[in-house]
Amino acid sequence: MMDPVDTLLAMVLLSVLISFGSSRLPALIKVIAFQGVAVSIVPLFMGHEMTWGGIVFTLATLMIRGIGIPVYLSRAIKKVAIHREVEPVVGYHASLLAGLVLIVAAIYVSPKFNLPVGKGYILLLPSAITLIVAGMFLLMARRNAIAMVLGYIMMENGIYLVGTTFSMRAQHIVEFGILLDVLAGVMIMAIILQNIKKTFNDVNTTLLRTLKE
Amino acid sequence: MQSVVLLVSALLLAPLYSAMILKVKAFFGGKKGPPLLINYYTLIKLFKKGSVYSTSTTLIFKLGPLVSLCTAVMILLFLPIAGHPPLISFNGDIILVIYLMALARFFTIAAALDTASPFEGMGAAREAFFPIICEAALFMMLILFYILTGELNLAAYFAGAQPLGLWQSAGAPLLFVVLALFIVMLTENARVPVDDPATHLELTMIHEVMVLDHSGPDFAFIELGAFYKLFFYATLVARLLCPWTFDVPLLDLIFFFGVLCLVYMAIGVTESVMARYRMDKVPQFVLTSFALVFFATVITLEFIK
Amino acid sequence: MQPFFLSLLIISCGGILPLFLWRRPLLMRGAGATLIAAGSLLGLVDAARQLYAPVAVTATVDLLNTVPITFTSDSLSAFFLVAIFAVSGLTAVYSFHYMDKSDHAVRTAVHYLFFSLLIAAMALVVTADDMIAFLLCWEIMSLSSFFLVVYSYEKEQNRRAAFLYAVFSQVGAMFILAAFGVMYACTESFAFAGASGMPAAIKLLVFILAMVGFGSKAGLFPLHIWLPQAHPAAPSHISALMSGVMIKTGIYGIIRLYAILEWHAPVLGQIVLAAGLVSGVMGVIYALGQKDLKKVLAFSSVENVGIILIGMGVGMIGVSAGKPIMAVLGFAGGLLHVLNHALFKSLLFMGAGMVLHRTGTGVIDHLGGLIKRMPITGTTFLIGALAIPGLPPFNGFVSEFLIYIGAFNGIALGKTNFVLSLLAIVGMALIGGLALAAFTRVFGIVFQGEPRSPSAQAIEQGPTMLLPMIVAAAACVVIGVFPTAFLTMAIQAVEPLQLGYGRIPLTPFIQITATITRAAVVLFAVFLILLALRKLLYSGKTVTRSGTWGCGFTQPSARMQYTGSSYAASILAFFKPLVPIEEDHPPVIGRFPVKTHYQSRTRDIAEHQMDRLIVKPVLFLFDKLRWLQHGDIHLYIGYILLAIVVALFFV
Amino acid sequence: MVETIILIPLVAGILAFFLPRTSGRLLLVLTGAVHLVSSVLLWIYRPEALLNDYFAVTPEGLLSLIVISLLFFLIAIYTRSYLEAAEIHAEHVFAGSMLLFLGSMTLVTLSDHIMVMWIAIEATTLASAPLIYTHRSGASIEATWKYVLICSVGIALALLGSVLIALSMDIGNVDAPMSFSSLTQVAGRLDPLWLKTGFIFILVGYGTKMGLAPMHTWLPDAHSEAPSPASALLSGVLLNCAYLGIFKTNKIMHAAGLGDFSGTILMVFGLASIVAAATFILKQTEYKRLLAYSSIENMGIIAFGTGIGGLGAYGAMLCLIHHSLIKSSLFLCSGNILIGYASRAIEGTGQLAKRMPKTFVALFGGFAGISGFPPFGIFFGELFIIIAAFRAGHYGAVSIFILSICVIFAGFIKHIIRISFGPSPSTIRMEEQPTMIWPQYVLLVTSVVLCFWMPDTLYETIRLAVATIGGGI
Repeated sequence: MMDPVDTLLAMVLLSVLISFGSSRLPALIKVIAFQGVAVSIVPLFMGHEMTWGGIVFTLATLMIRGIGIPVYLSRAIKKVAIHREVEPVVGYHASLLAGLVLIVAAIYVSPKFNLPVGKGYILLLPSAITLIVAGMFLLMARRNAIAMVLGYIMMENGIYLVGTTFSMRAQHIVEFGILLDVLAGVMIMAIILQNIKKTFNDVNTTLLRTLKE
Repeated sequence: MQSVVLLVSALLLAPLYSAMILKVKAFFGGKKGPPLLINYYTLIKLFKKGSVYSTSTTLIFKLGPLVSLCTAVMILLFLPIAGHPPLISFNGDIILVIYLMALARFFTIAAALDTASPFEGMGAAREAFFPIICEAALFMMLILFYILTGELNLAAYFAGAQPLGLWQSAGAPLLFVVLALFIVMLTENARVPVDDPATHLELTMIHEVMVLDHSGPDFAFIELGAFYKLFFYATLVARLLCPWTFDVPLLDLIFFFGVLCLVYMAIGVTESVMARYRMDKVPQFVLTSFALVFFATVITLEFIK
Repeated sequence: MQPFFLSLLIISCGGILPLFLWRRPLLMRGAGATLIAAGSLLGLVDAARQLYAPVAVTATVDLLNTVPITFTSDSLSAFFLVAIFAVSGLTAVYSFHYMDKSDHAVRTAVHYLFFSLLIAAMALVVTADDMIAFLLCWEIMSLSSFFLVVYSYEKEQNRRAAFLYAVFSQVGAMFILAAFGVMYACTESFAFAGASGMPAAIKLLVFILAMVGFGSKAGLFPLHIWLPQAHPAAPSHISALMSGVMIKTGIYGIIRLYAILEWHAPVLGQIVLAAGLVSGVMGVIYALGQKDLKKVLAFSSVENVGIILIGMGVGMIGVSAGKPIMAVLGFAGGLLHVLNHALFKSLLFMGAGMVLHRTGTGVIDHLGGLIKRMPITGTTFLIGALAIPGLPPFNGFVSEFLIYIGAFNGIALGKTNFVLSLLAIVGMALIGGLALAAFTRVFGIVFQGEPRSPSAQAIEQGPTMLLPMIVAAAACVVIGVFPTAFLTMAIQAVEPLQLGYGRIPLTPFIQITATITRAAVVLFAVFLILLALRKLLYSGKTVTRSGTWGCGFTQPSARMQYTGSSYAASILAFFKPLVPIEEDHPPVIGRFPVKTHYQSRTRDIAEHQMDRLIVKPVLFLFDKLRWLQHGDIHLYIGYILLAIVVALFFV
Repeated sequence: MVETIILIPLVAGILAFFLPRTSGRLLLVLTGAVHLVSSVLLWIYRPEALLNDYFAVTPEGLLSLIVISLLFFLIAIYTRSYLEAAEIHAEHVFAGSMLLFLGSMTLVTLSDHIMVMWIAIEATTLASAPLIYTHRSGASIEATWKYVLICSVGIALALLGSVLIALSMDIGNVDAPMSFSSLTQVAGRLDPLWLKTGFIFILVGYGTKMGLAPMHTWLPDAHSEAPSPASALLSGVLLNCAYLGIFKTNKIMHAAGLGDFSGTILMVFGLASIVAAATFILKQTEYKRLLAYSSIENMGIIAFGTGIGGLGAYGAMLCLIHHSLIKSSLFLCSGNILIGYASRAIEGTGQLAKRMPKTFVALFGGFAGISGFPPFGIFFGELFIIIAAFRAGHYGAVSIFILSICVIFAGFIKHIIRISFGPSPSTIRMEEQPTMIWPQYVLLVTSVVLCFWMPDTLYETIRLAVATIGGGI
């Protein structure tokens, strides 16, 4: 029988691949939003004991990740008329290939860690690893600043997955932390983005290479 | 007492011996040459005269002749003449002797530079250069003698039967030392082939050009100093060359002064048959003396083992 | 110990007080010079007293609650203190008039601060009794002397000199620190006392590391590069202080370490002797090739440090070979040369300072004939120039004589030591001859002949500048003629070296100095007799003055005089492989003489090779690495990923 | 009661956003003073925290706090005059951010819970970002962007590390609060594999913030673009805060018996930082970047010393304190120079000794201090670290350490000589007001005093702080 957790995680992995292949910012935002939602609800299906407070917290996270941030970013794009192209450093096909290799590698590596927790869920650890590395990949391989922010969010998703599923001990504080992080971080980044746009008339980060030795 | 008498006789005889060189050279040139007492005549003539000093000079110019004569007399005090113990002798006196000669050199050079003459400067530069190698060679000899005798004073090498002892322990290599000492003597005393006291072109002189501006008694002092210095070296060479002593004191004395005569004549012969080296060849020539002693030391070390 | 600290306090006051008096320059300089000189005098008396009644005195200060720092003064320290305080006092007096030209009142005041700090730091360095105290004072010494070097910072070359000095000081300090670190690793204690129990290999490592560190301060040959640059940059009394005593703290470090290690293996003596030989010979050759008066003196310091180390090396070999006479002669000769060099080098620097101060130039070939207008400077400089090549009857001869006799004792030893002793003797002979050439050159060109440029027409002024020179020159003669008392001091200073001889009997050594005194007296006697004779010969004679005989030239000009460069040229040519000379002159064209020029410059081979082998590759490597910070954020994030991945391999 | 001291600057910071433009200056000084007083009181009385799962007064935290407080107070005094001399957009944002920054840093020093610590450090990033962007130029926005993004990525990794430590508790079946103090007590039962992995993530994460190479890339940009008082804060105390995170985790590692492992990693990163700093200092063209790289070097030295442990850890603590004092003083001097010469380039300055003598004294004193000359405290810090490294037998590492320090010194003094004594442009646009000089002097004098005389309570606190990682003399 398909476990709901693994189903969700499979979709998360798929979203990683799609994000690697998508060339347009709005599409990318939507994919990441979906991913955020999916990751947020994974803990609900894990069978851990849930307090009401926890559920409320999870829901809040869900709202912010699924709706708050995507909307905010979309508006930012519209407001400052940012290019819709993600401007890759590494091409889409190559990225897709890299994504596939990454997922396979993560699945291959995961059992070696021999984690006692989350045993039943085959895809849990691979997804987490994939998300973190894929997030960094987007950070490194996309020139558009918004795409980089999205990469950062993807990375946070991965960490969220680790924090909320492997160890229940710190779940809420991790959730809270990540929420704060993503929220404040993204807001600050968005503000900076607007200023970048204002100053350079573009958010292509190749312009941001003047400070060097 | 004997030492004092010998010292006085050395002080008196040194000019005579130097005149012998002139005689030999004249002989080789087929000339009659000056009388043997020529140096005394010159000295007396100079003593009688007054002096002309260059306006560029200072007190140091006058100190030059004084110090060079002073040190020349000083080194004779340390010299064992005719195998007799010297007036002063102590452990390490030979180092003092070498440095006293350096002191004289310092003042000769300083006096030369005092005149602001480009020629004298040139001579001074050469005078500063060549003796450096001589000193190294002398110290090398000293090392060899020290190995042979374990002593560090002139008396231990040249007094009494000591030179014979040197020959007995070192053997043939000592010949190299005699040759080296001869070369050092020629260099230090401005003789051919290093320097030609009789040349007429100032550019090619070393010692003579440095004393161009001296005159009168000052110049006499310089000449006298030069005679003593040569006498010092010649004595050393003579003692090394003929180390034998006889039990009769008078015979010893005559034998020594005879050999000394031969050494001076050898200088005269060298001057007659050789030409002066080109200036840039001189260091190599002087270096030969160092190489000879070094070679002798190495052989002796093996020999002693 | 109390008078010692009191003297340091007075010296420090001499540094601090001028800071408040800078509006009144005369008062400021007076206060600074007087207090520093007074403090030095007190310190000198105290140190000398201690040498005659040697008792080790200790003072401890607690630092940072945990690290006690200790200062101990034994007779070795006291001997160095004598040299330090003597030169400090002289230079302090000298500074009063030397600094009068300066229109930077505040800068002069600050100069007094660092001047006093330098003296205090030096005095504390030689009394420091544990690693922390030593390094602390060592670094303060470096820092304060840096400021003194950079005093006239308006000139590019002075800034460069200060830069080089700072770098060499710091690198040297780091090597010393490394040596101490290795020691600490073995003994687990900051105290010097326990170091004798270390294994031999560790001792050797410590010694070599420290040798590099101390060598760079002492100006040992390949590490001397800063020295000829820094000395001309600093004010002359500072050069005198630095060259006279500051570089000796490096010597002190080496000899103190030798005492601490208590390791009498032949290898130490061989290292020290070899280093000394290289330094001595190379130093004097380069001294001969310099165009700047103070640079000549600086390179001559390199040479004299070499001679001192030859002495120490002879001593160490003597200890290892079980020849007490040779050991004591070597050490005592080396130590005495420390004092002697302090005296005549500071004398020469003060003389050079007078020349520089009055004429405004230190270029040898622009000067000439100064002794006529600067009789006292000229005469005292002459005494210094006679003392420095070791001519009798001056003090340089005494110490070299002792080292010679020590080295001759080594001739009878086995192979390696024999060769080294032989090299030491021949090397010292060579050094002596070359030094004579170098200093006849300096004295002859600068003080004699005719002025080569209009600026050389200056006259000497400033009684406080002349007095220290006279005192130093007198000291040179006194030590040269009556060395016994000073040799006794030096032998006292040898005792704390733990050579295992107990109290060293003085008689065999005093005999040597007594003969020197005798010979000197005879020399003076002969001299006086001849002087009387000369007087007699000249009585009633006509003495006239006229121009120099020009060998046919009727109108010789001052510019036609032999220059310092040509004086040295033939000797330098002999040593060509060691002293690369760069010449610049156009080839002769055509039959008739045209306007031409000639320039030559000696290039420091150590500087050149260090630049080629160390500086250039390091710069090249780091230049390439600079690419890392290229401004692209994508790669920056890649670095983080890389760091994680690499670090995970450690798990 | 501990929490009050966190709240004071936070409230003041929020207040500053709403107050009129220039009143922020006074507020800065006032808050600084109040904060300093409270820190001193905290030091003396050491009260228990209300939320003692999350907050605690630890010796290392106290050390950092007192340094932060002192620095902030002095920098606030300087800032008042600086804001008058330099034109700054949106001054209330600047003042508010400074105060919030102070609040978040206070939070770091007092937090005892892994996650709270992490949140606090993240908060420092967010609060300081506006400071870097103060000048509103292209370069400053670039610096801010890099700062925020790189640090966020780093901090995210630190979060992962914290989670992994939680994981190691689960695997080791340990039930304890996730505070550093309780973790240190139960460290022996934690799963070593995940603890090690967690440590690495935390080290890389906080190391990014602390400026360890190769994660240091944001640091020179941010420090050079921020206004000098902010740079002084960033370099003087923010780096310490990040170090605190690493230090506390390292304590757990030592308690778990993994001290060798964590020590080795710390030494590797420390050495990398020193070498990196050497690379960029040698041919630096801007003096603020020079100072920034010097901070990287010092962080490397501190990490290296911590990694060695023992005497080295004590040395690292000394370096930490004195680096804060001296480096902030240097950055304040750089502010004077920037105003005076209106150029960031080293070539644009010169003859500081003559033009701005008072600043020169502070600058050179700071330079001497940072290069490890007595009578400044870093001398002892470096001395102890090097000696400890020898004792621990890390001959290779200490050789690299010493050589790099030499290279750095050579580069540094070349630039300092150029600034202080080199040829200068003709006009200087600044008068040296006392308030822009005295804070530097006070900082330097503090360092000198602490070098020769350390109050027992301070020594005791340092000893307690490093005792767990085997530190002490």
